[in-house]
Amino acid sequence: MTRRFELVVDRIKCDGRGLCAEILPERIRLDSWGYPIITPGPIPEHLMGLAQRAVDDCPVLAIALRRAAVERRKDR
Amino acid sequence: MSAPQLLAGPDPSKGSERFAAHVRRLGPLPRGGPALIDLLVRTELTGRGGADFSAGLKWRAVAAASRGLAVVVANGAEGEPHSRKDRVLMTSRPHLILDGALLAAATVQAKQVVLYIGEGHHAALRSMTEAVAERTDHERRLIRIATAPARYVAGDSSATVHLVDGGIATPTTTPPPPRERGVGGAATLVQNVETLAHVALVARTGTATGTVLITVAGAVRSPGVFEVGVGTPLGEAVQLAGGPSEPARAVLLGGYFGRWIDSAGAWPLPVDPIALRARGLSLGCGVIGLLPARQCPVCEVAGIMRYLASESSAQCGPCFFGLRALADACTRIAERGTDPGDLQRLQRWSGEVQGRGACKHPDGAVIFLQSAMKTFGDDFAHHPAHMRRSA
Amino acid sequence: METKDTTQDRVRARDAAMRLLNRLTTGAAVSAVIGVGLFGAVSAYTIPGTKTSSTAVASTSSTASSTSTSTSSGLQSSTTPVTSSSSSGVAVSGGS
Amino acid sequence: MSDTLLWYTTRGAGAVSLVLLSAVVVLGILSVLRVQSTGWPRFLTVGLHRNLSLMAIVFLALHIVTAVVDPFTHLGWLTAVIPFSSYYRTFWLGLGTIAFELLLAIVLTSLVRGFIGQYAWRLVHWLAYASWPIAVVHGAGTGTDAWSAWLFTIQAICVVAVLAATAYRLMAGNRDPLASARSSFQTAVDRREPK
Repeated sequence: MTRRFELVVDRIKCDGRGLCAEILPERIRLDSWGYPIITPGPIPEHLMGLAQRAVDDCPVLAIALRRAAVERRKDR
Repeated sequence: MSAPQLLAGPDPSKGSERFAAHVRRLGPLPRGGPALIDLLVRTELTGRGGADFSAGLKWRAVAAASRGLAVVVANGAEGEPHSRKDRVLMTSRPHLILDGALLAAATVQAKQVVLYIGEGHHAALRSMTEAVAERTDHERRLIRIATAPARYVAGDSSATVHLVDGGIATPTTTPPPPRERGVGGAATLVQNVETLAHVALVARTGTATGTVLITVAGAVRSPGVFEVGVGTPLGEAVQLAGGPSEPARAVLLGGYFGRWIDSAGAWPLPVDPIALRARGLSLGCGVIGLLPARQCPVCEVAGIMRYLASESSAQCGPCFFGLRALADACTRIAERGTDPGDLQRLQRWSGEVQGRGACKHPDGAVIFLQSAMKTFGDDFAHHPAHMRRSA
Repeated sequence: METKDTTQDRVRARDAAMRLLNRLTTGAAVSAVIGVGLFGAVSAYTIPGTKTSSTAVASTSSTASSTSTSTSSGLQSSTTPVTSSSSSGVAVSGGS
Repeated sequence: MSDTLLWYTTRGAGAVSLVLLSAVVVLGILSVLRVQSTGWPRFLTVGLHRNLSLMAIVFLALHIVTAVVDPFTHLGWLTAVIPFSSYYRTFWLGLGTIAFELLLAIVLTSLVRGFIGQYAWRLVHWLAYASWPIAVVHGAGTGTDAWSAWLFTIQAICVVAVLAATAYRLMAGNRDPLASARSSFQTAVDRREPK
């Protein structure tokens, strides 16, 4: 079993800078007001580098990679 | 219909029951402990604040994380505009609530009990303060009162923790939920005051109370708070309030985070938190609001959406901007008439807002709006331009 | 507005910007290295000042290797303004 | 290696570092202002800000090492660590040491931002507004040729660029679209004792 990760956004910290959606458009798009919408589910292996970059580049540390927990799916 | 339990005894409108009378009527408080948690799980008591979460499971989680440091918050913020039941309970049966809170404290091994009461609820505040003064030294040392700002989100469990901890009643990011990490970092049991009152009775009798408190509001002859048996048909509950004062168009069940039901379909529904959940509905905080047939549902919905938008704590962008955009679109339809573009935007924005706040405020507002658009589909599709005056 | 852009458009824009970032960074690094030589040479050209005496002292005491001897001698000649322009060329190649 | 080469390298690396640091400050301000256009996404500003700051550290290292190794000034390694400890141009070199240490704090905290948290990181990052002017003054005071036309021009361009960016930032105000609504709501539900 490989470790799977998913992206989670801290909605209060997020102030809609939009870097994450620019860096990882494959999994993140912006809503009508500029705040990120994350495609649910684990990040595929080939996108992990960019996902990590999106996390590192967030100016307000509002997005993080968390170990994907299948049983914790209900709280997004 | 089963007899009243919480409001049994002296007339609730005659003020709060004193401690001596309370003990004489119900007997001493049994001890809390793990057995009580099992009892709560068995009797399927659910939280009466609106989320319908199992009380027993919540207590179990807090007890497991407590290590003797947990905090119990009795939530009497009651920020829901039409709800009155928490206030009625606090002003008439304060010792029932204190019993439940103290049982919770003993069961989850808490070091503190906080009574969290809306700062505008003066009678409730006075009643609870007096009730605490009647208790033993030990109990008084355990209990403190905190007042909640009169805002909609102040009753959110993370907001109660934030106020008790940091003095500001805004919701905070979850997870972790308060039951894992709340006041001062300790596991915190945030429980609605009505739920705690039920616990006080369940612990004494060993059986479910089988009742819920409801607030019947809107187009009824004598609106107010009533205690009804679980499973009572909604139509019968409305009769307790004197029945509809004029023909009703629809019922809003569960307050502003609730759902609209066409009145014809509403009357047979059982007032039962679990049964309603199974139908995709929710009793929520127990508000049953009747919309009269002569009133325009679209304008009503637009007004409530504006209120909910203004009650966003402006912490999460999708909630603040999304609810504003939704409220504005509703208001445009209400004032200038239906525009297909606005209807489409309502659908798209609802999807973009849902699930994207730190608390459930945006979700509740979207649930409300979507049920309105379903129940009043024709009204939204063919709304004339008639609400020129802006409210 | 934004919704018109497909994911693929945005992926392409991202990749182009990433390439631009790499090019700009590399460009900055190369310019910075050249800049060290250039500014060093310019300062050598403009103000020999008090350094004339110190170079004489240093050249006797320094443990210069055979390869750098030629460099240092080339620079030492820069104490006279006329040859400083050629010495800057040495400094650049030495720096990069 | 000749000390003369060292001496010129020190100055060359110093001037380059100033240019890099100024660019880093300007880019940092532009990123706060959310500057973007088609072909210039916001992450480009942030990425360049980070890359150039790391590059500036490298050239500052070159600047410091060549200065310390230079036998003429007899600086010694302690000078690079303890401000105002050198006999040679005590004050101006001391400023350089301070500027570098502040910068080191800014860069190191940025590398571990995830661990120390946003609040602490931001607090330290404000030091950029101290580090950069100190570095400029250090350059103006230490460089023997500070007021030669060349170096003066470089310094002037840097100062103008950073001042312009700073002024722009001050005028633009807070670019978080939620800021004012958030603070007014928080005021409404703030029940802290001292008020």
